[in-house]
Amino acid sequence: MKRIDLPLDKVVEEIGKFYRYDEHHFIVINAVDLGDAIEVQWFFSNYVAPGEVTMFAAKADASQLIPSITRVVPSAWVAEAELVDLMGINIENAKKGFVLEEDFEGAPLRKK
Amino acid sequence: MATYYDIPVGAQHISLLEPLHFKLTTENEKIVDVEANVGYVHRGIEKACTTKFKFRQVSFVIGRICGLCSISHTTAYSQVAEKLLNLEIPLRAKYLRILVLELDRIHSHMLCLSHVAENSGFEALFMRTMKDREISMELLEAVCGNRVQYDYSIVGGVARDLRPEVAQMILTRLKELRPKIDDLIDIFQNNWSLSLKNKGIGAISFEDAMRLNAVGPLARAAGVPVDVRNDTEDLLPWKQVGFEMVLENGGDVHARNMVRLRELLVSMKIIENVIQGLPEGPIVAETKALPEGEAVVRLEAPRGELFHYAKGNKTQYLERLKVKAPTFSNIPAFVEMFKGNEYASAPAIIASYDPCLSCTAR
Amino acid sequence: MKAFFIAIGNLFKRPATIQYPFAPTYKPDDYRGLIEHNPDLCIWCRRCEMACPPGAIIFSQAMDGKQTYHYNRAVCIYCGECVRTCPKPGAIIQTATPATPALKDENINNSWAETVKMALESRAAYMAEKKRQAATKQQGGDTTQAE
Amino acid sequence: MNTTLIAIIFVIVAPVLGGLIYGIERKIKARMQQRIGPPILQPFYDFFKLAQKRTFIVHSTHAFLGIMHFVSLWFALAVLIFGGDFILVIYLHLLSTALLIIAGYSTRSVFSHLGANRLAITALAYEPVLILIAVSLYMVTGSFNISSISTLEEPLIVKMPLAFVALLLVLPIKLKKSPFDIAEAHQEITGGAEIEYSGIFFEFLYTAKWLDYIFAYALVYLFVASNFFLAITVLILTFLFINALDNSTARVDYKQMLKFIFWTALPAALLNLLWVTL
Amino acid sequence: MNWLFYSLFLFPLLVSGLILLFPKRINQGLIIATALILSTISLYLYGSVKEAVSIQVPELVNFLVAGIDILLLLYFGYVAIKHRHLLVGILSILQLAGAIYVLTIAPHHSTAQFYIDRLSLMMFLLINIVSGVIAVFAIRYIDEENCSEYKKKFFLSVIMWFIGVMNMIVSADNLEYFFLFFELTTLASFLLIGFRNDETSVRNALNALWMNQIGGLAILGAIVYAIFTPEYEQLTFSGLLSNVSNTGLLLPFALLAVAALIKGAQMPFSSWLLGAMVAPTPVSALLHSSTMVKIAPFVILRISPAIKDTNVATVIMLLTGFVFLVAAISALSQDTFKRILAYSTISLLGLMCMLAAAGTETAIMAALMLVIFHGISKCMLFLNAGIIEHVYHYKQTSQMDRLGELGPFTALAVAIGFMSLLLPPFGGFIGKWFSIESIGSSLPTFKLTGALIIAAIAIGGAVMALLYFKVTGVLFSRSGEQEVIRFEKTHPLYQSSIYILLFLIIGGMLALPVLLPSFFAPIASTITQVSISSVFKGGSLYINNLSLPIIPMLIAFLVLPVTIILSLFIHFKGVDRVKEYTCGEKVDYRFSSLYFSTEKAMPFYIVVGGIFFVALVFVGGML
Amino acid sequence: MELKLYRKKSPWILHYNAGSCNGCDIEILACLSPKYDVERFGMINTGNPKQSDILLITGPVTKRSRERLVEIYSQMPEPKVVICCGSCASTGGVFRDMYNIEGGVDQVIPVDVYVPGCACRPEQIIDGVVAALEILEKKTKAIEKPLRYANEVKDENDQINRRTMPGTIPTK
Ligand code: SF4
Ligand code: SF4
Ligand code: SF4
Ligand code: SF4
Ligand code: SF4
Ligand code: SF4
Ligand code: SF4
Ligand code: SF4
Repeated sequence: MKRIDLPLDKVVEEIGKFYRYDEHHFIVINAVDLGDAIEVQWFFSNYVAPGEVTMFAAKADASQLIPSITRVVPSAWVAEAELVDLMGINIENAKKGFVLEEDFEGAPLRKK
Repeated sequence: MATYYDIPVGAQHISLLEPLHFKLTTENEKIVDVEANVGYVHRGIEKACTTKFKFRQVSFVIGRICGLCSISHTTAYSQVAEKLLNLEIPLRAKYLRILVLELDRIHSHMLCLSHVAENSGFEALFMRTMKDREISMELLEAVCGNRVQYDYSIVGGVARDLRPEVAQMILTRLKELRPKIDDLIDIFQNNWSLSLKNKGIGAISFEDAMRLNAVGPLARAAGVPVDVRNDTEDLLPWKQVGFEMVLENGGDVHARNMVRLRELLVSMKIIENVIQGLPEGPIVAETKALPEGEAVVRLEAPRGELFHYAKGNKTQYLERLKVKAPTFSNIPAFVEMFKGNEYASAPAIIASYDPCLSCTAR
Repeated sequence: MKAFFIAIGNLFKRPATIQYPFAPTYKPDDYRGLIEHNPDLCIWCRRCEMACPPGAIIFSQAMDGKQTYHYNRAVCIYCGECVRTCPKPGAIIQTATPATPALKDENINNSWAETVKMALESRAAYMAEKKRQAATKQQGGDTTQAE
Repeated sequence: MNTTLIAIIFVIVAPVLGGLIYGIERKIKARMQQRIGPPILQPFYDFFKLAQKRTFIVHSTHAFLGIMHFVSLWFALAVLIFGGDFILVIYLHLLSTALLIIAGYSTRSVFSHLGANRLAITALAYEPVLILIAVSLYMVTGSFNISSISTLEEPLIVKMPLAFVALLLVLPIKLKKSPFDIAEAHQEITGGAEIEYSGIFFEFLYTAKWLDYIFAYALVYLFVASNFFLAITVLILTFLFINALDNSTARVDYKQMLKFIFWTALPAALLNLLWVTL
Repeated sequence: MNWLFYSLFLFPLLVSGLILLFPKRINQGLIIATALILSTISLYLYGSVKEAVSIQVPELVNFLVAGIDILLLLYFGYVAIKHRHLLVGILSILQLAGAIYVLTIAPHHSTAQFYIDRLSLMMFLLINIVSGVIAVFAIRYIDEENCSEYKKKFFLSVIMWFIGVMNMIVSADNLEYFFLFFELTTLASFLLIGFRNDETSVRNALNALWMNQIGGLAILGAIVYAIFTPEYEQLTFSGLLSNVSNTGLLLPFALLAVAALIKGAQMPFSSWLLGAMVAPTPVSALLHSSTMVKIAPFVILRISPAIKDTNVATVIMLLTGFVFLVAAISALSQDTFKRILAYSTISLLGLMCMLAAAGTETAIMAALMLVIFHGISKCMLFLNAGIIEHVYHYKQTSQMDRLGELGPFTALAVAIGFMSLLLPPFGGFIGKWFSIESIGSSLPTFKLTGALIIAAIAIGGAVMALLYFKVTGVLFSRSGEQEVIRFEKTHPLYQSSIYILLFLIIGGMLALPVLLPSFFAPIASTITQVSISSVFKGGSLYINNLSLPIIPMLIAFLVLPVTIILSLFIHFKGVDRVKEYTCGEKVDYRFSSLYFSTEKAMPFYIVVGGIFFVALVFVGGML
Repeated sequence: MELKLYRKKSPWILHYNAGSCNGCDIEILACLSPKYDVERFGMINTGNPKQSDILLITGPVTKRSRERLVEIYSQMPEPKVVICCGSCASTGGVFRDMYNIEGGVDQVIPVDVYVPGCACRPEQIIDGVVAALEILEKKTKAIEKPLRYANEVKDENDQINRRTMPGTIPTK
């Protein structure tokens, strides 16, 4: 697994530069609650070099608006919608209610 | 003068095994819009795996994400945990994992095929496929001690060894299965009404499958060569046991059926190779270490790429476990697939795509 | 239309149905069925309880320290982990018998919650009792020492 | 007088007979799928069970129309058995379907509506074929009366083989059998127009299905009426044909069905009509 | 006696003039009175006139007719200039030239100009009673319309005047007169369609104008041909008919049929009738039910003895059979309520013309039945459409799914109306049934045509039934139920007109066993000149050698309307109500009615229809 | 009345997945397959609550499923029996007290038969159905109320950690 750390505002740009749909396969977006911040991780695998997984990671505040990569990776909306629910973070254009009821309080995967 | 019907499919609908809800907007039974709602199966397993269960227990819980490819989940989890523990498992365990994974693929594919048949309105074929599938169920039961939840992979290896008489039984029963599968291939390919219902239905192009990052049989039916078994040699020796990728083009229900059917043959071959080349040795590797760091694992579940991410912090409890299901990746492609098809084909499309919610929503 | 003739042909074949429940079905000898506990062999280490993912095993403790094993077949997921972790072979085994259905009267869900509560309380009570005893003993010790 | 008595008895026992056919059919179907299947009397068990369910309806209009569906179907069957005017029989049958269709529409249930839509479409598919067969019958016997068949020396099937083929092709539609069971289509619309019925009210639809069996096989019988042994053989063969077809095909969608019927059964019936005319 | 006929012709014209002068309050009474008077006269006439009557009008009238003719055609020319419509212009000029030519060369025998037989009397009944109801309805309807007082009066006046013209056209014998009346109806349709005077209205009005002008030209052609054929002495229908047997010349009939079929909006010329939808609803009611379009079956019925068993009849049957089928399918594809009605009119007109062209006794009877019952039912449907539009503000069927709860009476009336058109046991259905049995029974004569037509009727009939379900289904959809259904109250004029029509429909159905032998059979026998034996025996009606189990049929099918109506009122007690099954979800789902899209097939229909029309003229000329 | 006998002979089933892992669902499906063929007992999978007698539920009832479950249950006409298939439907099983589940079907609707097993074998399901048929025969048309959780923990502070106290339902 290759890890690339990025500042949050660079994410879309970098992924845009990196992602070719005939070369890379978008896997999923993940987030980890580190306690003081949330680390958002974008995973890609590679058709050309099989077995290689690239992870873009960026730290974000819980309240911060996280840019959506749906513009460059059209299939990413599902992953984003899920994260919004489970992690309780804000992602551009992603709506709540994908897996949890809309009136669910809090975010289950957060530490507090 | 649009006259639209909004047809609800799910949460409870006979053509669905799982609770998911589609709102299909149709015009003269032609689907023009789809709205999918999937969160019915969300139980909160990811959270529980980091707070309630110790990392060794997790392999049993994670299997309960899904009954259909519980083995894929437990294997993927075990692998990721082993990575965190820096543990190399014995080769025999690897082979046994492949054995169960492939047996499971057979049962899963056949279930899916029978479901497609049923949802296309072909009850007899459903029955037939289900009948033939029982062979794989019996084999799995013999190997793992349970028909559905195998709990076979555990952190460090596999839970039980393969008894020689079971190995023999597998070989004989598979021989029995092969002609049945050939028959099924014939029916799926040549039946007039089934091809009316399946050919050209729910098609997705190569381009779209690529663009929307489809995985699994769905992608392979559209000609996209994605199969994790092809990519990862480090964790399980796929190539050694004779894995071949199956590709079709057309991307429709029929192509997906064909991919599945031909993969059955490949799986059977793999199983035979595994049993013949099964190395001797222990089946578990013991360690006292605690998980640390982060790791990812990809594994080809019957429905496509399964992805586990885990992060450990040197305690009994993991810091984070993320499971990405094949269906999850396929949802964008799926929504596209419906449009322009008859409502009558919708159940067959759903079945052929095999929405796996239990691990999509977890 | 091969399927057509297959359908007709099937009329003359024996059905594939097994006659369950009137006839037994195939089940491997090492089927993962009900968990059985053998109090004679058990060393009451409670490892099985700790290992059990859903918490289908719990031990209650009487005031004399004697533990009782409780098990709920409808909570158990038949994973066999308890057997694997048990340090004493044979103390807990997995039989090949599948569980029988439970009826409403058995109140299998809610009664288990009560059992668990009872067990935990009894253990807490025992612990408290032991602590108290220890304390009194200590106290006693103290007093003796003081004496 | 004697024949009338027989006809009356036959009409009265028709549902029972239909239930039996249905039972046998379920058994045969199970055997074709290599299962044991339910007991032959299963439909009657279902019948008695349904009678004791708590009654639920969506609204009275809907429930009432369901009952009338059964009644009018029985009536249509009676006219058929008594040898009435064929066109009358066809329209009476359409009428009973119409009641079910309106019942289907009368609820605000999507599946019920879809089922009613599809019922209407299936009616569109088989109705013209039956009418053409009726007209051919007229050409052969000189009367639209079904009873006139008895005056024929040789069975009708000799005169109208193509019409018989057309009938065989539309029978699966009427009996809601694969590949044309679109009106019921469990996996799509979970039973269609009958979905909102339950308990005793569903009973009427359930038994109406039995009547449909008698109706369909009576139509087949018309073609072979004059020769008893031929009749039995053809009926059994038809039964087997329909069931084997049911068990070897997937359900097509309604457009494919219409296309298929309009390009096969309808021309066949038309050709037969021309053949008996010219 | 003749003065009664004159009063039928002229009284409406007089009233139409008076309406313009009188204030609104008086008009209301006037129209109701006129409607009553006209209906009474037509009823009386039907009862008393047994033999055909020929009326010769004073010479002076001939000149009057010629004068009006020219003026009218000049007016069309003016319209063309005003709206810059080239086609109308050209056709006007052609017509004018033709008309003048005819007037100059036509031999003027002193023949009867009017000929009134049972057919005309029947048409009188239809026109006066049904149109009377429409006129009464229109009083209220136009009152709710948003336009000037004068226009409202004008509207009512045109309706009355139209009734007068219709009365004349069905009794015209002289072809020149027929031509004039034909053109006058064209004018009436032009004025009424263009009534709202907005862009679409004007466009559709012009459209109607030029199409009908082609019909006028066809009549002129027929006249000219007849003039140049020495065998035809008289330019009258009766003259043509009595001479056809020894000449075998069919072109004039083919041309007349063309004119008729255009008025009957058969396929390539269907758009004018559809365009008529823009006018206030009573206009549609008028055009579709009792007047205008009924000219088509009327003319074909008139000429049917001449064309019977000829190729002309074959072509007409094929054409109309085709139209019956495709118009029914097109109706299914519509969502606008009035368009559904319009297409079903076209379709049923096709059926009527087909039966008229077939010309066998039973077929003619079927055609007559359809003419009458279609008139009544369609009228009621259109009036209901008007009510739905004005009171409930719905235009699309798919929106009407609450109508059953808001206006149960209207919904019921629509349901019955449709049923009476398409389904047993109403006249419309019996007509269709008759048609199958009659064509079927004369298959040996019609052979291939017959078989094709039977197929067309069979499929078309099923499609029509589908149409019925489509509409009724929406009307019947309801979610809950009230203990008692209360009918809504609409304006008394609305209600009374609907009640009258409902009475006619149901009465007609119940009286069918009487009407068939004693009303339709004599009329049919006057047309075919063959005496029709119709006897009742054991519940079956034997017409010549065709037996129809009419009584069992009626009794059997009474179940349907009774059931459907009853189903609305029935209330099961002691039974629990439950929600509809929606897969466990609790959301409301949209649904409406089904339709097939035939947009793409429309050009094909038009082309095929056009080919048939050309073939019709061609075949007529061949012989 | 002897008619009650026939209830036993014609149980029509409805299957609902209330958030299970599919394991038990596919076993239910297997019951319909030729090998087990429950149609022998007259069972039909109707897919329509209004015509069903037996409700087969799998899964621990997730929050989102709950409403739907109650809805289809209430659309089934009495007499009806509810069978929950699998450990997780019976008690929540391994999912007991995860945050998004209700902890067993009987917390939501009344349950008559619990079929343990993870996954329950088709044989166990058949046993369960056989047991259910006995109950079905005795049932009346009375409407039943669900068991609410007997000793539900009311107070947030009362909640003992799951690791020390398995089987507690967290407060809602
Ligand atoms: S696959 Fe068939 S039997 Fe299973 S739930 Fe669907 S429709 Fe029912
Ligand atoms: S869709 Fe696929 S995973 Fe879901 S229930 Fe059906 S077979 Fe199982
Ligand atoms: S991919 Fe489907 S079958 Fe596999 S674990 Fe996930 S839900 Fe189950
Ligand atoms: S850790 Fe093991 S030995 Fe120690 S008290 Fe706990 S169970 Fe007993
Ligand atoms: S088998 Fe698994 S679930 Fe059952 S008691 Fe043992 S550890 Fe617990
Ligand atoms: S782990 Fe074994 S020895 Fe220890 S308490 Fe459990 S059964 Fe007894
Ligand atoms: S739809 Fe198919 S599966 Fe369902 S009842 Fe009808 S025939 Fe059987
Ligand atoms: S009991 Fe086990 S196998 Fe069955 S649904 Fe629940 S978790 Fe899955």
